[in-house]
Amino acid sequence: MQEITLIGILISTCLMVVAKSLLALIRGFRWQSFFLFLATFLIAWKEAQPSLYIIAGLLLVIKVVLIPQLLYKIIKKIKVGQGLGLFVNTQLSLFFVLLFAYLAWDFSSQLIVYGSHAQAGIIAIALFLVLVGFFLMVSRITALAQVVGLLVMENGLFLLASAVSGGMPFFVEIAIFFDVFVSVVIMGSFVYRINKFFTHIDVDKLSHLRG
Amino acid sequence: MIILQALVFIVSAPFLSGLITKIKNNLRMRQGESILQPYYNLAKLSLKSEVLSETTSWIFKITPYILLASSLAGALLIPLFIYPAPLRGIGDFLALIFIFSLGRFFLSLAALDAGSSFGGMGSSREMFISSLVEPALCMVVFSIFLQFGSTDISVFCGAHQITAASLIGAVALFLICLAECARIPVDNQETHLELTMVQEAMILEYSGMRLAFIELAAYIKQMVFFFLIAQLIFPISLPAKGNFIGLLFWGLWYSGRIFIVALITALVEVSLAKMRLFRVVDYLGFAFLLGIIAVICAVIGV
Amino acid sequence: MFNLSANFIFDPLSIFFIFVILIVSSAAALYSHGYLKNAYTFPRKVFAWVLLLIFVCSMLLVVTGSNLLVFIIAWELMSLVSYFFVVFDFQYNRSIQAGMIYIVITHIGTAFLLAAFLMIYQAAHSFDFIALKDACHLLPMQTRNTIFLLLLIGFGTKAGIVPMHIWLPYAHPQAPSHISSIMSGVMIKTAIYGMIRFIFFILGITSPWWGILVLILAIISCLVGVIYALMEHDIKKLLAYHSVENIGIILLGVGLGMFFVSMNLPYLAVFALVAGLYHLINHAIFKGLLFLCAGSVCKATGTRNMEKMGGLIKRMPHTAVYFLIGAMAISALPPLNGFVSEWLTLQAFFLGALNTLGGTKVFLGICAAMLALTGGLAAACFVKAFGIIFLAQPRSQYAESAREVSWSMKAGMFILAALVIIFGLAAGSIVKLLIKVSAATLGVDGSALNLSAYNLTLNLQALMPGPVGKDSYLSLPYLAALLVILGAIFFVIYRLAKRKSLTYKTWDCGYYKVGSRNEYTATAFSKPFRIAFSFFLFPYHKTQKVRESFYHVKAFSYETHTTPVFKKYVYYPLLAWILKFARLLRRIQPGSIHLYLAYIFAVIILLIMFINKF
Amino acid sequence: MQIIFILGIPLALALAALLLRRQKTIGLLNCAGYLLMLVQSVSLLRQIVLSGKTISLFGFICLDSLSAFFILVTAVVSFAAALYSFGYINNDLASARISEKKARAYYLLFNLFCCSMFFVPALDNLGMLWVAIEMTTLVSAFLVGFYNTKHSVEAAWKYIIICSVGIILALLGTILFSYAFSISGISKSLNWSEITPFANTLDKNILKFAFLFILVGYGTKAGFAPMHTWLPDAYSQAVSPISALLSGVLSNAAVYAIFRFGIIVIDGVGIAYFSKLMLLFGVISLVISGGFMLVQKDLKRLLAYSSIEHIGIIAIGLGLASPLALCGALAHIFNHAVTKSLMFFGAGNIVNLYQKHNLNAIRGVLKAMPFTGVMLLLGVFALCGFPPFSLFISEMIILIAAFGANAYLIAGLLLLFLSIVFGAFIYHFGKMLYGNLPKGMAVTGQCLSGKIAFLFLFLLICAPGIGLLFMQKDLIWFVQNLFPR
Repeated sequence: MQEITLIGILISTCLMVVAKSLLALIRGFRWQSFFLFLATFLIAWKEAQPSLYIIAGLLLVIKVVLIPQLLYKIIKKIKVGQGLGLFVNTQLSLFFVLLFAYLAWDFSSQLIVYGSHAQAGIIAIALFLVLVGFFLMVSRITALAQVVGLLVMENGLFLLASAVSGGMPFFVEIAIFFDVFVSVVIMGSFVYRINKFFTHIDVDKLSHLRG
Repeated sequence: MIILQALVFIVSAPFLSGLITKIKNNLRMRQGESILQPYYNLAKLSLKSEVLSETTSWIFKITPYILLASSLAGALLIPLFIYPAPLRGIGDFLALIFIFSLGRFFLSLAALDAGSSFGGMGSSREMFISSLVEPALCMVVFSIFLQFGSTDISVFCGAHQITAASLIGAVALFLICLAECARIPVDNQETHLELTMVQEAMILEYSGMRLAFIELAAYIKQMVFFFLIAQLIFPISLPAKGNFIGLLFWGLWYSGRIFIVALITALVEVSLAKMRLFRVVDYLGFAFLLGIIAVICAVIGV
Repeated sequence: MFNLSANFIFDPLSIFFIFVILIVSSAAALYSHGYLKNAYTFPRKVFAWVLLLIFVCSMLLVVTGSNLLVFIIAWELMSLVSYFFVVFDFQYNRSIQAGMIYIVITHIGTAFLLAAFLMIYQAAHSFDFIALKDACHLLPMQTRNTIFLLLLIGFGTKAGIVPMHIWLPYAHPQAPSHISSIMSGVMIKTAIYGMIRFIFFILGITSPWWGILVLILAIISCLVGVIYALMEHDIKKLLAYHSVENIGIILLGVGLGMFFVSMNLPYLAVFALVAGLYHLINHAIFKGLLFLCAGSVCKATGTRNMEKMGGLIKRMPHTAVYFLIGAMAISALPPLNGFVSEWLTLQAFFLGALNTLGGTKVFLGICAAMLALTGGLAAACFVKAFGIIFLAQPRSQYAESAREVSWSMKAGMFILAALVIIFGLAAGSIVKLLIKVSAATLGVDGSALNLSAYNLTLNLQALMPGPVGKDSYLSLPYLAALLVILGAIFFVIYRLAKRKSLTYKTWDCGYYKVGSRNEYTATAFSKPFRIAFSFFLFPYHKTQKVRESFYHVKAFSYETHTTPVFKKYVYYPLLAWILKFARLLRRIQPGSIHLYLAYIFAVIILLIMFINKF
Repeated sequence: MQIIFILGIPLALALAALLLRRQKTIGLLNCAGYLLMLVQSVSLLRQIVLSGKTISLFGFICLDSLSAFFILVTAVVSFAAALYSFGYINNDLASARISEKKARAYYLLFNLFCCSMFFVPALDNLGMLWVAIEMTTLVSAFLVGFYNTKHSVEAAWKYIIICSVGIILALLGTILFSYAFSISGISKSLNWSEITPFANTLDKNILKFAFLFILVGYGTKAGFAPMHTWLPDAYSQAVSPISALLSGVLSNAAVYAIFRFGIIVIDGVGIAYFSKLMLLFGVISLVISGGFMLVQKDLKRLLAYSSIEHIGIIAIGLGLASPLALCGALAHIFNHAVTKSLMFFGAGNIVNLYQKHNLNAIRGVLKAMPFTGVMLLLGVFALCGFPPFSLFISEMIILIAAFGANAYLIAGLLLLFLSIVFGAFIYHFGKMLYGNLPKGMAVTGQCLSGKIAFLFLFLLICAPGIGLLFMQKDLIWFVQNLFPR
C-alpha cells in the first residue's frame, strides 16, 4: 500500500517536471500532496499515532486544498500567460530528473546504515523531491513556478521527516505547517506586487540589482 | 707655520696656472703671455672698481669670501711642507672634499643670483659635473684608505711604495682634477662661448676684487689637487735631517713633481678637444671605474 | 592573555627618540600658531591643535611602549591622526587622493607588521619586549628570516624606502606645513625606531644578508629619492623625495650596523649605528626646518610651484637665511650637522671595509661611493631649490607680492636653524651621547669608544681589536672657526682696498630688457640630470604649435615630463590586475535569481561529493 | 524573569502599533521599550554569567551564556535601530515618502521582526529555532520591500526565495539531526540542552551530512559566499534601520544557529570537520566580498558586502575553534553588529539627504552633515579594524589565534583582504565624505534621537578598545565563563 503512494508521489513529481503550464504544475503539486497525505495517513494508521492523524489532516487541508486554491486565484487575478518559461526543456529536464533519482538513491544509501531497505527507499524519494523542487526553482522562469518548487522541496522534507524519525515533535510540525502556509501567502502577495510593477512575473527579468 | 703655508699657496698657486698656459702656448708654437700673467690679472682686478648687478642679493656678495676661505681651508689641511699637516686635527680627506663642495655650492648659488641665463646654465652644469665627480673621488679616497688605513691626508704624504693601486688612483684623481679645475676636456677656461662655458659662465657677473678672489680660489684648489696627485705618483717624505745641498735638491724635486703634473695637464689640454656635456658622464664614469680598479688593486694588495 | 598593565620603556634608545620627537614637534607647534592664523576658521584651528597633540602623544607612545600591543595601537593611532592631517584641506581632490594613497599603503605596511608581531608573539606568548627578546633567540632560523622580512617591509613602508616610498611625495606635501615637518622629520623616523627596536633589540641579527639587503635597499632609496627630487618642481614634493633619500642614508648606518653585528664586530656596529642615529636626528632637524621654510614660502606666495617663485630673498630675508641653513645641512656642507653624519657614515663604511675581506670591501666601497653621489646630487638639488625660489627676480605675481611671515613662524624656524648649527658644532659631545645610546641598544660596553669632546677624533685602536688602521680626525668647531677667520680676513682685505662699486643691470648681451622670463628655470636647471639619468627617468616631451595660418605660428607650447617608473610599472599594473580580478568577480552576480539558486545547488552538490575531504 | 520581558516587550509593542493611532507615540514607546529590554538583557547576561548555570523555562526556552550573549547583541542593535527609526520615519513622513498608516505598519513589522530574532537564541528546540528563523525571513521581506518600488520588490523577492531555499536546506539538516538523535535513542525532543551532553554518541556519518545542510542552509541566511547573493540586494533596498538589523542581528542569528549545531558536531564528529568547513566558507566570503567592494558603485551594497566580509571573518574565527579564536569570533559578532549599524544609519542619513545610493554621485557629506560625516569617517576606520576601535581588538584576537594554530595561509589571506577591503572603503568613502557639496544642496540638521543612536553606538565601538586597558581581568573572566570547556 505504501509503495503505491510512493509511486504516486514519484509519478506526480515527474508530471510536474514535464508540465509546461502553470495550471499543470499546480495540478501535479496537488496530486503529489495528496499522495503524501495518503502516505502519512498510512503511517499514522500503522503506528496508531493520533498526532500523525492531525498532521495528515493538516496536510490535506493546507497543501491539497488551500495552497493550490490560492495559487489558482493568483493566476486568475494577475492575468498572465499560462506558460512556465523553461530554461531547460522537458526532455532534458526528464534526463536531469533521472540523474537526481540516482543521486538521491546514492546519497540515501550512504546515509542510512542502520535502517531498513524500505526506509532507504522513502528517504531516496524524499531527497529526490528536494532535488526536483530545487531543480524546478532553478529552471522555471515564472515566480509562481518558484513558489511551487519551494513547496515541492518542502514536501520532500516532510516525507523525509516522517520517514527517518517518525515525524518531528508535534508542535514543531504544526509550526512548520503554519510557517509554510504563511510563506506561501507572503510570496503570493509579492507575486502580485511583481506583476504590478513589472507587468509580468518572469523573475529572470528582475535583474536591476546586480554586482 | 699655518700662515706660512697659506701664504705659500696664495703666492704659488697662480704660478701653476701661468705655467700651464705658457706650456700650452709653447706647444702650440705661440709666444703666449707671460708666465706671470695670472698675477698681473689678479693685481689688475684688485685695483679696478666693481660693478654689481642690481638683482643680486647678499649671497652674491659673500660668495667670493666663502669660496676663497673654503679653498684655502682645504689647502691648509694638506701637509705641503710640514709633516703632519698643520691643521691635521681639523679634518681629513673626506672633509677636504666636503669643504670644496661648500665653496662650489655658494658659487653656484651666486651664479643664479644675477638672474641671467648664463649664470643658471653654468650653475646647472657645474652641479651636474661635480655631483658626478663625487663617487669617483670617493672611490679614490677609499683606495687610499685601504692602503694606509686612514682617511687622514697626512698618512699617505710620507714616503711609501708606489703600488698599482696608488698609480691607478692617481690617474683617476687626475681625471677628476681636470673636471674640478675646469680644464679641457670637461671645461675650457679660455673660451667665452656660452654654449660651452661652465666655470666662466658662473662668474660672468663678477668683477673687480671679488673676481680676483674667485680666480685665486680656483688656483688654490687646482694646486691642492696637483699636490695630491703628485704625492700619489712620486711619494717622498720630508728629509729627516740633512745638509743644505741635500735639502735644496729635495726641495727642487718636491716642487718639481708638482710641475710635472702641471706639464701633463698642459699636454692633455693641448692634445684633446672639449667634450660635449653629456660625454662627461662617460668620462667621469671612466674615472669611477678606475677608482674601482684602484680599490680592487688595493684589496688584492698590489 | 592580554597583559596590558601599561608598561613603558625608557632606555637610552627611547629617550633619544623622545628627544627627537619633542624638538621638532615643539618647533613645529610654535610655528603652527602663525601658520594657522588667517588660514582656517576657529574650530578647525582647535581641531588642528588637538590633532597635533594626539599626534605627538601617539608618537611618544610608539617609542616608549614596551609592549607589542601598545606599540601597534600607538602606531595605528599615529597613522590615523597623520591621515587626518593629510586630508585636512579636504575640499581638494588632491588631498583626498593623497590621503587615500597614504593610509592604504600604511595600512598594508601595518598588515606586514602585524604578521611579524604575531609571529614573534607566538615565540613567547607574551607581548612584553623583554620577554620577547629572550624568547626570540630560540626561534628557528627560517622563522627569524621571515619575521625579519616582514618587519623590513612593514617598517620600510612607513619609512618610505623604495619601492614602498610611493605615498611619501603625495602625503607629506598635502598636510599643513608644520605637520609635513613633523611627518617627514619625525614620524617616518619612528619606523627606524621600530627597526632598531625589533630587529636589533628583540629579534637579534643572525645572518649577514639581512644587513646587506638593508644596505642595498638603502642605496636604492638614496639614489631614487634624490633623482626624483631633482626632477620635482613642487617645493614640498621635492622635500618629500629628499626624505626618501635621507631615510636611505639613515638606513645605510643602520644596515651597516646590522651587518657588523652579524659579522661579530660589535664596536663597529655601535659606530655605524651612531652614524645612522646621528643622521636621523640631523635629518629630523633640517628636514623639519626645510618644511617649515617651505610652508612659509607657500603661505607667502600661495603656490607650491617653484617655477612661479624667485627673488624671495629680498622679500623674505629671514626665511631665506633659514632655508639656506637647512639646504646647506641637507647638502652635507661643513660645518653643519648633515656633514657630520655623512662623514660618520662614510667612515663607518671605510672602517667596515678594513675589517672584512675581499668582495665585501669592494661592495662597501661602492656603497660609500653611491652615498657620495647622493650627496652631490642633493647639493645640486638644493642649489636648484634655493636658487630658483629665493634668488634672482620674481617669476610671477605670486612671488612679487610675498611678504615675510609672522614672528611665531620665524621663531619656529629659528629654533631648528640654531639646532642645525649646534648639532654641527657640538658633534663631539653628541657622538659621545649617541655611543651610549647605541651601545646600550646593542648590549655592548660603549666606554671603550673614547672620543674627546671638542675634537672629534676617532680612535681606531679603540674601535677595533686588531691593529689595522690609524686615526682620522675631524673637528667641527675648529673647521668652522677656520672658515670664518679666513672669510673674515678676505672681507677685511676687500674693505681695506676700498674700491669703487656701482650697481647696474645684469649683463644682457645687448638685449634691451632682461626680465624674469630670461631666468634659468628649475626645469632647465635639472635638464642635464634628466638626460644623464634618462635610463631611469624615461623623459619625454610634447610640443604643440598653435597656428593661425600655415605660415604663422601663434603660440608654441612645450612640456617635458619624466615617467614615474614605480607608479607606472609596479603600482598601476598591480592595481589594474586587482581591479580586473574584481571586475571579473563582479560578473558572477548578474542579477538572475535562477543563477543564484544554482550556486546554492552547486555548493550543496559539491560539498556532498567531497564530504570525505573535510 | 528578564527573558519574559525580553520576549514579551516586542510583542506588546507590536500590539501597541496595531492599536495606537499616532505613529510618534508608537515610536517613543518603541524607544522606551527597547531601552528596557537592553537593561533586561544586560542583567540577564550578568545573571547567567555570574551563576554559570543555564536557565530553562516552560521546556521550550533554554538560555546559556551564549544565548544571553546573542540576546544582548540583538538588544543593543534593536535599541539603536528603534532610536534611529523614530527620526527616520518622522523624516520619511515629513517628506511624504510614506503615509501615516504605513509608518504604523513599519513599527508593527519592526517589532515582529525583533521579536522573532529575540526568540532565536532563546529557544531550546532546534526545530522551533528553525521556525523562528523562517519567521524572521517572512517578516523582514516586507521591510525589505517596504518602499514598494521596482527595486525593492525585486530585492524582496530574491530575499524571500533564496532565503527560503536556504532555510529549507537547513530544515533538511535539522531533520537529519533529529534522525541522528532518534537512532541514538537518547531523546526525541530536539532540545539542544538535552542533546549536547551526549553529542559524542551520535552517528558520525549522519551528523556530517546533517551539518553540511545546516551550514549551507543557515549559511545562506548568514550570508556566506557564494550563497550571499540575496544579501546586497536586500540590505541596499531595506529601510536603513532595518538594514542595520539585518546585518547586525539577522546574520548573527543564523551564525548562532550554525554554532549551536556546530557545538554538537564538534563533539560528535570532531573539531577538524567543523573547522575545515567554516574556514572554507570564511575564506570564500572574504575573497568574494573583497573583490566586490573594490568595484562597488552603491553605498549600501558596499556596506552589505562588508557584512559578508565580516561574516567571513567570524566564520574564520569560529573555524579556528580554539577558545581564543571563539572568543575573538564572538567579540567580533558584537563589534561588527554595533559598527555596521552605525554605518547603516549613516548611510541612511546620506541616502535620505541626497536621494541617491550611487557612490559616484555623492560628494561633500562632511559639509552637508558634519555630525553624520564625522561618525561615518570614524566608523570607516572602526570597520576596517583600526585601533583603538573595538573591531581591531577582535580581529587581533582572531589573528593571534590563527598564528597560534599555525594557520599562516589563513592569517595571510585575512591580512591581505583586510587591507584590500580597507583600500576599497577609504577610496569610496574618501570621495564621498570629503570634497565640495553638489550645487544647490540644502544642508539639514538631524533629529536628537538619531544623534543619540549614533553616540550610543560610537560609545560601544570605542569602549572595548579603550576599556580593554582597564577591564582586562573582567574580560578574560567573561571569556572563560563563556566557554567552560
